[in-house]
Amino acid sequence: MVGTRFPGVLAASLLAALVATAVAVRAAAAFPLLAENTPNDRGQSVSLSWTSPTPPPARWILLRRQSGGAFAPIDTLEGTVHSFTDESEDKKGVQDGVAYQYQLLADPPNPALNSDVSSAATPGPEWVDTAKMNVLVVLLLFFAVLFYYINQAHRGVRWKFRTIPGLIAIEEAIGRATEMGKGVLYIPGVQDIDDIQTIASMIILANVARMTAKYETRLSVPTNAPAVYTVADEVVKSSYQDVGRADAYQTDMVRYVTTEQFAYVAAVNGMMLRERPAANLLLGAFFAESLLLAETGHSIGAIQIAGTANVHQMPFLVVACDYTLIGEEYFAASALLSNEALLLGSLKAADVVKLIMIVLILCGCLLMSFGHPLVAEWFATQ
Amino acid sequence: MSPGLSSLKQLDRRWIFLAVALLVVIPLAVGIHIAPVAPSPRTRGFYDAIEKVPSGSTVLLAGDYDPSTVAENYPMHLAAARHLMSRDVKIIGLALYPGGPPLTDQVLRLAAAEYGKKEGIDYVNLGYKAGNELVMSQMGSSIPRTFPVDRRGVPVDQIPVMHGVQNYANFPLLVSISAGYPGTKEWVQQVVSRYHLPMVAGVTAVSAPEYYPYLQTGQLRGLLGGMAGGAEYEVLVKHPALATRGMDAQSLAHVFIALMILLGNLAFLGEDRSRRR
Amino acid sequence: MKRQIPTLITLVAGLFCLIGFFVPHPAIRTLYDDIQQWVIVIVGATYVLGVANLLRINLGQMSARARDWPFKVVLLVGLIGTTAIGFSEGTHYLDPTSRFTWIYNTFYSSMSSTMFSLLAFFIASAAFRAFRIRSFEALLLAIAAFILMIGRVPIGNAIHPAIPAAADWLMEVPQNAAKRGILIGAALGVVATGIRLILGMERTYGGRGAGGTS
Amino acid sequence: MHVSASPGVWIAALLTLGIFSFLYKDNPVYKFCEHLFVGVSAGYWVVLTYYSSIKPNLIDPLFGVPFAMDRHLLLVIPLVLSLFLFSRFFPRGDWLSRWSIAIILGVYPALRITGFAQGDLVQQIGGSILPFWVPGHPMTSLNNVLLVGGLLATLVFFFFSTEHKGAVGGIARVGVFFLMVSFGASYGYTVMARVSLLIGRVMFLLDTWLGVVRF
Repeated sequence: MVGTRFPGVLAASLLAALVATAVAVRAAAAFPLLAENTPNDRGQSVSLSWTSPTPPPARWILLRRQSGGAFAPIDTLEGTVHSFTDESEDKKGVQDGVAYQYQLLADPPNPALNSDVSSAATPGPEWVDTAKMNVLVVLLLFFAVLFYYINQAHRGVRWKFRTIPGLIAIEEAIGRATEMGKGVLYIPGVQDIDDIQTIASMIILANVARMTAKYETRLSVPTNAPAVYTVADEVVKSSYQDVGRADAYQTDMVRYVTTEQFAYVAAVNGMMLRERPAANLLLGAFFAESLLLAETGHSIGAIQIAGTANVHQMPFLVVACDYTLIGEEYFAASALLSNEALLLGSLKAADVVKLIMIVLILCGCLLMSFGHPLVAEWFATQ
Repeated sequence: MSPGLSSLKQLDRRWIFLAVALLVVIPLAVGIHIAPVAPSPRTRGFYDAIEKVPSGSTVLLAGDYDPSTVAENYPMHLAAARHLMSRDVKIIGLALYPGGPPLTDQVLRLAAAEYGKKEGIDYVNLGYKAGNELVMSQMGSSIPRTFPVDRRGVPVDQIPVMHGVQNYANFPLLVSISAGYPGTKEWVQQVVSRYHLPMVAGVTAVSAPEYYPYLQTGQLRGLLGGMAGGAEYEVLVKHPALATRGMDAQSLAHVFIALMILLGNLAFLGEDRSRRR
Repeated sequence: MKRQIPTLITLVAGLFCLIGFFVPHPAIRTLYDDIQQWVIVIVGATYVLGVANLLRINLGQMSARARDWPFKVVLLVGLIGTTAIGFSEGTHYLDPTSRFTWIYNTFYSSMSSTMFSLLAFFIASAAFRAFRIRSFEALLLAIAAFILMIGRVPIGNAIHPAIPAAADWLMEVPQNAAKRGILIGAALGVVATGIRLILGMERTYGGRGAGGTS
Repeated sequence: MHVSASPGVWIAALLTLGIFSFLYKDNPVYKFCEHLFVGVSAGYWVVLTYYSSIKPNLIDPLFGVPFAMDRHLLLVIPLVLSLFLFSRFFPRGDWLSRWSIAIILGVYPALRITGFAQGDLVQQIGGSILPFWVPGHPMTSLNNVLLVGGLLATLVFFFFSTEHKGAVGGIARVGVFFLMVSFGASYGYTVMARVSLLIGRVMFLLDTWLGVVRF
């Protein structure tokens, strides 16, 4: 209670009177107080909710008792509040497995505004968070489809996928570079080797290296991470061996330039202006430097093909390059080139899930248009 | 094609650099006022969400950016701190970007000086924590365990503003000032979707388009995009400062770049008709 | 033996955290929180490892008088100097008046913000030299770029209030539709890659890098 | 015009101009600034990471507090795994660091899967289910049709199982149009971002350093 001049004992007795009046005046125009075990939590928590009468009192005094015990105040709430969670981190709060009852007393005291005594609520933890059922269902559906198709792919099943214009453009660009007797510059992005886009770039590099080996076209691959250098060098060397042109492979084809973003750009732009490659392939994770690389490449008249999943760099690559692989097209291209069961199975699974989603959204919208928002509600997390 | 246009092709790009420099320096030095700043609905959503926060409650203010985007993020961060403190709302600040803590410090100290707020009682800077989304996820279980001490090394149980703060349930609003990863997207994924905490975000212009889908679903109640968003918010908070002042240079530079696109296409019109996409 | 244990750790930690998301019961959630608290520390250690690596590489290049080695000396002086001053000031390292904060404001803050501001110049020159409108798609891109560039600054509103309105509509409807398609596609990719990583089906080469500004 | 007297501001201004010199051409001054920046930021990271993450979350609870018995003892595990990371520096010990990276490669994807599944799949699909006609609001109805239509067309473009010919090809091309508009919007916003960063630096040079104009 607010620090009154009278000693604490007087305040306590005033409170006792309050409690007594609450119990005595049962039939006053009270309002229901709902108490329930807080759902989807780790236990030791009771949730209270009510619709306070209008006008609500200035404050509420919240009383709690264990079944059979005496009411005792545990908190003072603002009058405007209409819900409260009774929990506390240290062990003094409500305990699991014990039944509790609550009541709201108006402060300043006004028996007409007090609430009913709530039904007994027993706090306890839950094993499953029901609010996240839709996420669980979506995930389980996707995993099921994913592993089904990966399994199919491992058993040798192959599906027909659409041609990816970007891949054809890469072959044409290398062919043109060979005719003009010029080189091919392959930039594998600026992320380290653990980035999924860099791994995909290594797969495409393997195919590009096979082509440059066959056509004896000059290939240079500047990297900006030591780990990417070691992997790329390995990929290019084995590609040249696959095509039986191990002799055409030179150690300076793949080079580690530097890790710092702008120093790497300055060095690669320098290489472009000196070596004047006929084809620039920018495939991997790019950030703010994609603009600078694409601009210099454009200024030397090279055919430029770019691909990245970093969508924020797409605008610069689309306008400056001859062809761009947009987001998922980039990953699909590397999956098709790799011909690996794991990647092809995942690609097919993603397609099937997209088809399900398209149908689902269409049905959901049609139902919504006729006034049945059940699909939207199921997706909205509670 | 007229000779004038073809000679444009050999234009050394350093002339363009010079033009950009002049277009930015002159308006800033002279301070001409081209056009008033008109707040957009998204900015009003950000403002209204903070207006709805009951005074005396505590809000989480995440400053996930570093000096590289200070020009865009710092004005919003400062304006939000001023707005919250002017409404007597307590602030728990943190930064999941390594370069963030000193900026959060400056913002909170500057705003506190203007509104007579004291560190530890009205606001605290929890500083940086490694782990990106992991930190956001763990704050849902226990903030004192994830941040045992604040930026100064003071244990949080000795800091008044941290009393009773256990997890996201204690906050009426999350304000995210963000530049990239980790930032607004991760706060929406790990916190708003999981704990249903109302959230607004002030982000760099580069990342703003990515967050419009979150605005449409209501996962974000308001969004400030880039320096222009910051300027609009400064107008609503009636505290025109850093962002507003840059608007003239911003306008001129944008017009110039739009012209460059047109000119570029005219100059190279005939050139690569042959190489269609 | 050396190969199986890491794969096992990834499998157990990954599946446990995946299940832990759906189970609030303390029997699971307590260990779920413990594991995540541990990884917060380990990720912190990987940053220190990264810098230690940088120190090792540059020391090697400096002693071997590799190309540009004088600049490597500058890098090492900056690295060791900042670290020494920082640790000398203990937990007061970020106080407003500390020497470490002075280094932050004078060197780190100034150069970091200048580095990105270079891009304003390059965007202008690329707008002139590398923004080719040679297809209907590129034309759509250019029109949207114009509306946004002019609509998002006060001058747009001064010319005609319809421009900012068009910019708002363009952002809220067509841009939103496409971005949402990309978001959903990317989400499927992340979930597929994530589960393949946890089950050890994905071939990976190394540790996880830190965050970054796009 | 009252030029700043603080040495810190002068050094910062000279470093700023040093980096701008890259615009003229890559030169030793730029290389000096760039390497200094990489060194200072690495040093900043080490000190910050230690005092903000390693000391408060590992060292203090494990060693500092008078040996708290309960869950803090388990912190031996992250301590050991963190030390394993540094085995990379020893020729033979490299495989130990894979254990530490393995737990990261388990926990992060799990967090990503649930975060993306909830934030970007479930809620975005939920937000895309809109009525095609809202009586009395023709504009909202049109917007809903465009929003859902654009999303479906974009998804069809990212559909790889059928050739883009005929009806599917048409829808995919519409999807590309929507994508191009969103790329144009991103272009406009990126221009705004980069220009703002330059404005920020020029404000520093003009106001804090040269004191040309007090704002």
